[in-house]
Amino acid sequence: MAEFHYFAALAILASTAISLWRTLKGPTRADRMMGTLLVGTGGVAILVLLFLIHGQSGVLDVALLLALLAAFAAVGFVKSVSPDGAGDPEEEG
Amino acid sequence: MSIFTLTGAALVGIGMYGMITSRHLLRQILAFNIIGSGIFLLLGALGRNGESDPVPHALIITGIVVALSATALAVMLALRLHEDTGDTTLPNGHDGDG
Amino acid sequence: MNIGAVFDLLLCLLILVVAVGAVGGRLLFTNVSLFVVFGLLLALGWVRLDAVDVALAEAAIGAGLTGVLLLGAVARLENTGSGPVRLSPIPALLCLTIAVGIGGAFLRVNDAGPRLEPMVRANLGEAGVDNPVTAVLLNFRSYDTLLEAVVLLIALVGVWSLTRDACWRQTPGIRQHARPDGILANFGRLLAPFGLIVGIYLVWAGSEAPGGAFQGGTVLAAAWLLAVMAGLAMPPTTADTRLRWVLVAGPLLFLLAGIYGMTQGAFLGWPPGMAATLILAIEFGLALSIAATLALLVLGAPRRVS
Amino acid sequence: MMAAYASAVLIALGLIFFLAGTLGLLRFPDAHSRLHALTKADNLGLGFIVAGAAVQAGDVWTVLKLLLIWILALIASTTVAQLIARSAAPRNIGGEGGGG
Repeated sequence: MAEFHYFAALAILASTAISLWRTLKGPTRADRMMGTLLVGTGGVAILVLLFLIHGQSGVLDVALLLALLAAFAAVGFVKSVSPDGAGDPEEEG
Repeated sequence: MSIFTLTGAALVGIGMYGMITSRHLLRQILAFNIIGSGIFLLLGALGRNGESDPVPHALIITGIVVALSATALAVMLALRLHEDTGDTTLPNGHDGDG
Repeated sequence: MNIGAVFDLLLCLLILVVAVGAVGGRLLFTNVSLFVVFGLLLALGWVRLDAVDVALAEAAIGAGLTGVLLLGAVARLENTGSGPVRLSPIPALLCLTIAVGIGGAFLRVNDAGPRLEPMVRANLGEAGVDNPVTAVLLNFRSYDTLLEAVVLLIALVGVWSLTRDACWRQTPGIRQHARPDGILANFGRLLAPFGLIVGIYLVWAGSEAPGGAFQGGTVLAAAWLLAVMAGLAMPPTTADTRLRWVLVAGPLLFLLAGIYGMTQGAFLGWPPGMAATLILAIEFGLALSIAATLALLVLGAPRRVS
Repeated sequence: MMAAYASAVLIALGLIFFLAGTLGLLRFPDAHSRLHALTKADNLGLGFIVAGAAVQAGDVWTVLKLLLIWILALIASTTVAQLIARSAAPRNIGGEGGGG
């Protein structure tokens, strides 16, 4: 079973690696962000699989923390695109 | 786990290269952080042939937090320099060479 | 070659590729994006190295707080020319030599040398906590941790000292704003309390499982920053007395506990019966101060929007 | 044994969605359709993998934590997708490089 979990983790890692192409190539900032965000979700999924492999409950805490901090970083990404770097894309002007 | 040792060593090299060749302060800050991460990895992968060793782990956690505070200070210095002079690079060394 | 080793190999390769992109990429925004990915991948690496405590710290700080700090800076530095990074052979050769030298040296000592792990395990019974990393941080090597908490404060003093006179006594950083009741504001309302719970849980768990004041404090900082970024909370001004007490509370409590230890035998030496209580009290005090300090470090010196 | 098979099937489904997400991100023609593909795929992909782990879990606490991880990712990606869609709206599309 561990073999299969490793295989799954490997496949997700490879697929997120490929999605980094979007971060590199763009063309818009939104595309670059999407590439990064997919790596974040992929990282959480890999951690869940590593939890099954290693069997330590702490690994699940890392997954939880990463899910939370990825959301936080995503807000940072979105804000950095606004004109003064502190705004909200929903605001007018 | 020698692969992580090699990765750590390579990260130190990559970070140093970035530090030497890029003039933009923000890239230099990134490079500095990559050197730091490489050193943490060298330390964390050291002598891993049995139980994992809590002493280097504690040191690395301390190091990560200190790296963040140093990064914050460096970023704020760069921002202030940019506000005052409009530059994002340090003045060239051999201008005032004496 | 088993499949676990293949996973580690791909992970390490990716870490290196992302690091190259973070220093060599043409756009600052891409550099910083890749640096966030770099932190995330390193956290996976720490899990593979059986260092879950470190993985927590790296995920929270490397991929979270540092990312937001740098993204804020990118937004302000973006328009400036930065010149393409070119490959220069001499520095490249120099760095390659150094990397090969370090790698070789570390590979030679990897299997040798005394290890401290048996000593930690032998004394864990008297440490007051079951998590060996917390035992090292807050008992066996508590000097380091006390001084580290002070280093954080000094860094904040450094950042604040960059404030212009006209901006002093204002709120740190530039004013964050968001549409009231917009998506971002509601996101903050939902996520910030969640971060608060996870942060407190991590501090609490640190005694027996991976976690502790640094990881928990970082999550608390992120939760508060999220509320600030979503326009829900206003940071206190740099002159706020209550804020200053929060900043020094952790180190002060640590120091007082250390002096109490001195009356019982040694500075920062916890009497075995008291160790668990003292460590838990210090953990919560430190987590509060670390959270406030880290969040203020990310926000930076008070600035006016130009 | 049943649980192990169910888990494997769920994880395999999760994999397919992750791969589909990556494919969409690379192949779709514009930012908005890429965003659409991405959020669907990574939510479901993570959901199936979390479900695959949950059917193997030994205690309620683990299941609860797994569920929490998925809900968190779900809320985050939905919100962030909307915000990114706003920032990718036509008036901001020129935000590449030194512009803006």
